[in-house]
Amino acid sequence: MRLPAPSRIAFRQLAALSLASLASFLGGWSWIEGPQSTFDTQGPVAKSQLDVFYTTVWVTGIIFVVVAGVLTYATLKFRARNESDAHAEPPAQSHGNPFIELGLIAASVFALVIIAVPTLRAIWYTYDVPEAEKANAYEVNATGLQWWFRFDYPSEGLDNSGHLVTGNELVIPANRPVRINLRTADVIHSFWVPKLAGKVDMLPNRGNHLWLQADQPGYFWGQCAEFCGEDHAVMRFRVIALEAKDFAEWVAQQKQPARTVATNLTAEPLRIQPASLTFKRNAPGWSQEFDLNPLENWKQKQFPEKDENPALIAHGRKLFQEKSCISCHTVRGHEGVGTTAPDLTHVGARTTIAGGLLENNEANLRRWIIDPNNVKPGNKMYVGVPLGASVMPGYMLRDAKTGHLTPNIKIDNSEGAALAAYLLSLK
Amino acid sequence: MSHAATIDHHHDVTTSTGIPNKKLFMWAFLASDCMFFGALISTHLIYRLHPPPGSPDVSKIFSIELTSFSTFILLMSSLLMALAVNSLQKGHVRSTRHNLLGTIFFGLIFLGCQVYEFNHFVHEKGLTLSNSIFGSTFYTLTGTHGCHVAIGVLWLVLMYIRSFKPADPSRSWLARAIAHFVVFTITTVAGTAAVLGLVHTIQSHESLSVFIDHHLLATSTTVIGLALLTWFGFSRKPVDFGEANAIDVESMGLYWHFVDIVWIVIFTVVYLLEYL
Amino acid sequence: MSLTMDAKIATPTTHAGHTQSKFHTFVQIAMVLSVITGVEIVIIYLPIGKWLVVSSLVVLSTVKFLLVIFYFMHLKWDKVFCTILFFIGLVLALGTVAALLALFGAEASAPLTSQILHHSAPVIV
Amino acid sequence: MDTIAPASLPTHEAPAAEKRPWIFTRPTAKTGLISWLTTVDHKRVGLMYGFSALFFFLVGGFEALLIRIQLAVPNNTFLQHQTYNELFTMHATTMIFLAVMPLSAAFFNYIMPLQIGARDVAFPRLNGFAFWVFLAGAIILNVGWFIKAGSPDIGWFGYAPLTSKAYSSQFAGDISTDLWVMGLQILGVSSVVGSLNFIVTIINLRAPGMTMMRLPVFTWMTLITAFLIILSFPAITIALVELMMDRNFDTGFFEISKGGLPILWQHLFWVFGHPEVYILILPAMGIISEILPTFSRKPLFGYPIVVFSGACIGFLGFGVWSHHMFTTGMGAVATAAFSLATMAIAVPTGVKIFNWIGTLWGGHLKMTTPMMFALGFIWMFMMGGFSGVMHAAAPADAQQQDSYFVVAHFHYVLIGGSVFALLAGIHYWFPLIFGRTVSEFWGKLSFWVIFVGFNTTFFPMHFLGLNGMPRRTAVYDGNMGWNSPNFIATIGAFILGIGIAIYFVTMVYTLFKGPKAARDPWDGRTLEWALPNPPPEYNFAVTPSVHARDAFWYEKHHRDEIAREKIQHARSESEHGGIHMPSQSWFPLLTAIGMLVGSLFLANHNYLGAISGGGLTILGAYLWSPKAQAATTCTPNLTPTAKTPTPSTELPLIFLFPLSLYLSPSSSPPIPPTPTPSIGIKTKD
Ligand code: HEA
Ligand code: HEA
Ligand code: HEC
Ligand code: CUA
Ligand SMILES: [Cu+2]
Repeated sequence: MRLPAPSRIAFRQLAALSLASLASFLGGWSWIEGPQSTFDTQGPVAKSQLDVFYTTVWVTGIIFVVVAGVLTYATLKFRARNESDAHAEPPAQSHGNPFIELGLIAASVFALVIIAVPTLRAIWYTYDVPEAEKANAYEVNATGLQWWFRFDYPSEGLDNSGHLVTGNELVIPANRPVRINLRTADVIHSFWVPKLAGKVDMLPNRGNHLWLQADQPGYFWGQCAEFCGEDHAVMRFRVIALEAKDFAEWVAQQKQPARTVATNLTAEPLRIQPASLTFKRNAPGWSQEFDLNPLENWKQKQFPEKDENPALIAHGRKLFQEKSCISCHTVRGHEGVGTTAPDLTHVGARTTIAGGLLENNEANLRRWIIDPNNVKPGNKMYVGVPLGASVMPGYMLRDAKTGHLTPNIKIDNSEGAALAAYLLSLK
Repeated sequence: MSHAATIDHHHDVTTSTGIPNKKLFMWAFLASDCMFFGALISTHLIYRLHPPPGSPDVSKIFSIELTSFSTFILLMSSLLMALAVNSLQKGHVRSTRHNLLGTIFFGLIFLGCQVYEFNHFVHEKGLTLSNSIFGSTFYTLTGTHGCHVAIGVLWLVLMYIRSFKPADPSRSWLARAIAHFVVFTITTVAGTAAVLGLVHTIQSHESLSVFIDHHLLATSTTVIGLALLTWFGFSRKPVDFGEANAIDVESMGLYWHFVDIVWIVIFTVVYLLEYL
Repeated sequence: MSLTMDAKIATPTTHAGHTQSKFHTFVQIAMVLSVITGVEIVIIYLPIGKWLVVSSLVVLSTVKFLLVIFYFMHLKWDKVFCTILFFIGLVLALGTVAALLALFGAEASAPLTSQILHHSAPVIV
Repeated sequence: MDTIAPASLPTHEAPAAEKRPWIFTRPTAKTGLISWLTTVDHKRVGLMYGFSALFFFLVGGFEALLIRIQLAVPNNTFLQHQTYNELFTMHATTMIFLAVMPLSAAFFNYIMPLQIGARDVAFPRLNGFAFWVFLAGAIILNVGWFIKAGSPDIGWFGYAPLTSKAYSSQFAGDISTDLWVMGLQILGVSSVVGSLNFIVTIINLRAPGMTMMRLPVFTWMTLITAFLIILSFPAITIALVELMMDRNFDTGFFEISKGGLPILWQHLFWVFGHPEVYILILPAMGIISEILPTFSRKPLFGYPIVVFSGACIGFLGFGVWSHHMFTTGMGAVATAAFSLATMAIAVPTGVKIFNWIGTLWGGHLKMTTPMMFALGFIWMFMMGGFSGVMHAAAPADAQQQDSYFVVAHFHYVLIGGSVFALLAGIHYWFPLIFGRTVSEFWGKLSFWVIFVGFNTTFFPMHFLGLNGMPRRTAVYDGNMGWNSPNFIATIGAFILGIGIAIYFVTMVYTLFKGPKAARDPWDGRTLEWALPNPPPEYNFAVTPSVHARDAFWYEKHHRDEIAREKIQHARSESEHGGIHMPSQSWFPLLTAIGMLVGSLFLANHNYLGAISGGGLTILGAYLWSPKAQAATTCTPNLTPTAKTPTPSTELPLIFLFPLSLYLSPSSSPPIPPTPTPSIGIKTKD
């Protein structure tokens, strides 16, 4: 290397430049800090799981450095440097060394013991609510359905009958262990809120459970983590943890029957301007504004919208019956009676619809109600919910023999707007 | 006439271990079959451990007499199988054939019992493949075992026919072998029908003429078939079957005995434990 | 190559020790097997402790099992390797069955719908 | 080597041919399509396995690329959910059952008998049968792409009850899941039959002096893999039988409404599934254990313990299956037990890694392409193994299970492990099998592109998983922090694809145009290198006798002793009638066709058709069995200038079905004289 050739310099600059841009590219979106990060733990269960993970990373990392170091050294040191070297006399034909081998086995066992001890401790800790806290634990049931979650609160009885039921958004008290009974109505699903706890599956004919605790109030992303058919990818949900006081308020509000917006029913329903909604399938269902402060946004949702249109809402309520939405959905206090679909009594107070896929706003609701299949292909509202041997028809009727679909419910743009207004009013 | 019993049946010099290839193959296969039945039996036991609501009362369904009888039959067939191998290892082709026939006979009886049992359970006890999990696991487990027995019987029959292959290579024997096999099958089917008919006739106290009326075809086919089989069996020509084939019969025997020991396990685990 | 129909053994072979008596051995084994089967059937009706019945059933069927494989299937006279080969499969299968039953016997595995069979409990132990 | 004068061998006549009706005349074609369809030669069967496996590897890779395109950006609409689900199901099924397993089987078939000094496997027809059955299974699995029902879309482990009629059949004729069930079932038959054959071959057909503790490590791993196959496949066979019963006969094994327990499927599947992953890696480890000593030019470090650790991995592999089920709520005790058992497997696996490094230590490493792949294997497999240990810690796994962390783990062990080793093996044995030398430049280039592409694809997936991205999701939202790793992974996949393309283009070019390879080009240590390349039909003109672990290395260093021995062997062998080779047969193919027809009908719930397919199978098996003992005798060509038709020159004809009938007789050019072995053999007495 006599003089630094220009090309070499250019190469160095290029390398430096590309490294820098790579770093900014990678660093710009942190790789471990998403809404479902398992590193950003928000509760003791996730935390203890992360601790075990770090132990494994450290132990295997150190072994890796040592073994890879020796491997690199051996490769470099003993490699034939040129052709004649490659054909030289073969080296000594040695066959092994039992002491080295036994020593390495012992070392491996030792390394595994270091991993095993915290592992065992965490297995028992994460399995169930610690004895001392059992009495304090809050119990809810979570049921997986293709492709949404139903949550019910066995301890929050309702006046007339049954207990509180919601869908896709699980509201829990913060700072208190929550024991979740996991059930499924059809195939296997899995309940996973990475920031709060690792997943546990919802298996048919089996009573699983999981416990978690949110150390602070917060808004958490969760997702079904077991392949459950066509829409597994978009079977999502949220967990909202609230201060004890807020939680009690929320429960009280939820126990109320659906809210009715007073109107003069004889008045003509307003003419609705059918906004043209061109749907790009699977366009993002979220907005950046929402993400900035999700918990605050959730709280806003609990109050009625400012620009409510009572006539439109009443029209929507009528359509809700006429279009047979009621056969699957329940709006407690209003008309619905169905139990095979998410309870809509307070759907307006939720931040998401369609299994956590879309942000709950007028445009998205309309989009979903008019053309659910375009939002979530193959969903059961569109093709109907299986009920034992028969099927509760949805937007389409399916021919059992050929699988052919014929339309059953049709919602046009203005009907969609009315239904959306009605559902949004259900706070 | 060559000297018989000159082959060392426990050491084959052409292989590295001295174990004949076919025997080794069969033992490895049986090791695999252990896992096969292990998985089936596990399934059955797991559902016995956790019977879903509405499971039938099993001890009311089973009939210990019949099962004990078929267990005994299978054990005897195993004995004959062992004797068949033993004879052939000594070069006694004819007694090998007799033992093979006996094994086939007992195997068929076992299968008959199973068919009867299934039939009885379905029609009298209302236990079907699909109306309870117990039905599913029970029929699948015992049915799979039955399939093994049926395959064994088929193999035995083919081996029996194989024992008539003429030593003279210029004589084509394939057509004869196929004919032999067809006659064997038809005779078996007809014979079963005839015997069932006879049993039915006796049970319903009808006269023999009624039996002949109804089952003339089956009976006469059986008689003709038996005659033909005897004729097939009376070949005095030298055959290309002898001590050297002992290994073929022995590997077949290993399979047959394995089917027997699987039944020993099923008998205890599936049947007897239900009576506790 | 034996082309004979019914050659009687003339020459005792080098390993003749057992060939002579095998016929009787086999018949005796078959008798023992039948007797054990009979005993098994009687045992289940005896008014003794359940665990005793179960363990004797297990022992008796194991004996039957071993008799068949060692005598009828010639393991006694064959190369040990055959025994090893078969036992690899057998042991793994037994281990798997035992592990599965233990797993399903555990409390965490009780199905929601189960009506646990009280009398099959000893099976898992 | 084969320098014995032909005169020293007495000649003998072939025995009088048996008279038989014309349909039963034995096919005798040595070239052309018929010779391939009726072949029982382990080398040809091996080649057919290899070529089909590589074809399916490309298909599986193509499916992977479609997956990666879909995931390149959030909320992509390139694929529909349903299609995506079909793709990952078929990608995994194809890669595991139709690419990696049969590619291993190709090496078992081709190399293993050569390594133990055998002329063929113990049951040559069964071997041909295993291949045709494999092909039948592959066809059944892939039929779905061409019918209305579509391909299976249930994930490669097909968890019940998603596979039940209620959830996987959109309409009456939706047989996609049935095809999956029957396809796997048939592949199971193929694998078990093939493995039984290998077990008998290795145990019984070793050349004199080839004791078990002298077996080449690849042969050892073949043996252990074969055991794993025969002992683990029954579990999935039963699971599939039960599923088939549920779907076809309304039984209730996994039927929830009847009280069935879907968790049982998981247990039965993983009782098979975990040994299966070792079925995928042990042959790879065997290949690595051949390549490293050859190019380090010294024996494998700690041979006995490497062999023993392989057996140990195989055995322990049967006791850890529930580590795939840590999230199913098994209870703390069971979770803990399986967690510890799984960790224990790291010990024997580590032993292998350490011994490979020990083999390098003090050697003279020749950095050839196979060696690069082998070293790459150690690195990548180690990383995959470490993420495996992270899974084994059950509480940590609660966050990792069914996330992209698992996807990263298993691609590191499957590609960085199995695939790297298989690519190394192809390159390593190419001169032997096809008699041509692969370019080192293009080989090394492909290695580096593959290596870089592979890590670019799969390393980011660790972060995706830990950042909460679940697997098997066709779409993801853009606000989750998963965008850039996914994008990088997609770019990586294409780099990887280019690398693989370079690799295979090089191979195809070499197959036709590559320079002729010298005999024993790598200075090999095991018996297969004693053969001319490509090896003649009967492999060894004279059965070798073995005196040491690296048999051929020993031969090369004790020439006189071996030459004397060979003459002796040749004489005694020809006194016993020369070389007996099994004769070709149509019946393995016929039997396999029967199974294909039967299972297609069964998948269609057409029982009459199924029974007739079964009948065809039985007929095929029956017709084939009386001929099993038959054999043809052939006289070895002991002069090095022999004109042996070689597989390499006519194999491509298989793809030109009708043409080949006309072309084949003249299509095998004479093989030029094999040069005397040269490189690196030091005669030292
Ligand atoms: C070639 C295939 C292969 C191999 C070899 C392995 C090897 C291992 N695997 Fe992997 N695994 C798969 C293929 C494979 N796996 C597949 C396909 C899946 C997913 C299936 C699916 O869900 O689709 C899976 C999933 C999987 C899971 C389930 C994850 C989940 O779904 O939650 C687990 C859990 O324990 C696991 C563990 C291990 C372990 C501990 C090893 C060990 O054998 C690794 C041992 C190796 C080392 C540890 C490295 C070298 C050792 C040393 C240098 C010694 C010193 C080291 C220590 C002491 C730590 N694997
Ligand atoms: C041996 C097994 C094996 C191999 C080799 C591979 C190879 C690859 N795999 Fe695969 N993979 C699995 C086994 C394997 N995989 C399994 C078991 C699963 C789990 C499935 C499930 O969840 O059920 C899985 C799942 C899986 C996923 C997750 C899907 C999901 O969960 O949603 C992804 C995503 O990136 C992926 C990617 C890849 C890529 C990019 C390769 C690349 O290495 C591929 C490289 C090869 C090529 C790129 C081919 C080159 C060919 C050409 C360039 C020509 C092509 C043209 C024509 C055919 C005309 N795989
Ligand atoms: C066949 C039964 C059925 C009918 C009829 C039906 N739905 Fe639904 N609905 C569902 C199911 C199932 C879901 C959950 C879909 C999913 O997320 O995968 C759902 C979801 C919804 C949601 C989102 C709820 C949430 O919390 O995520 C809204 C809003 C809704 N439906 C409104 C309607 C309206 C308005 C109508 C009438 C025009 C209607 N549905 C008719 C079954 C039905
Ligand atoms: Cu529910 Cu995935
Ligand atoms: Cu595993």
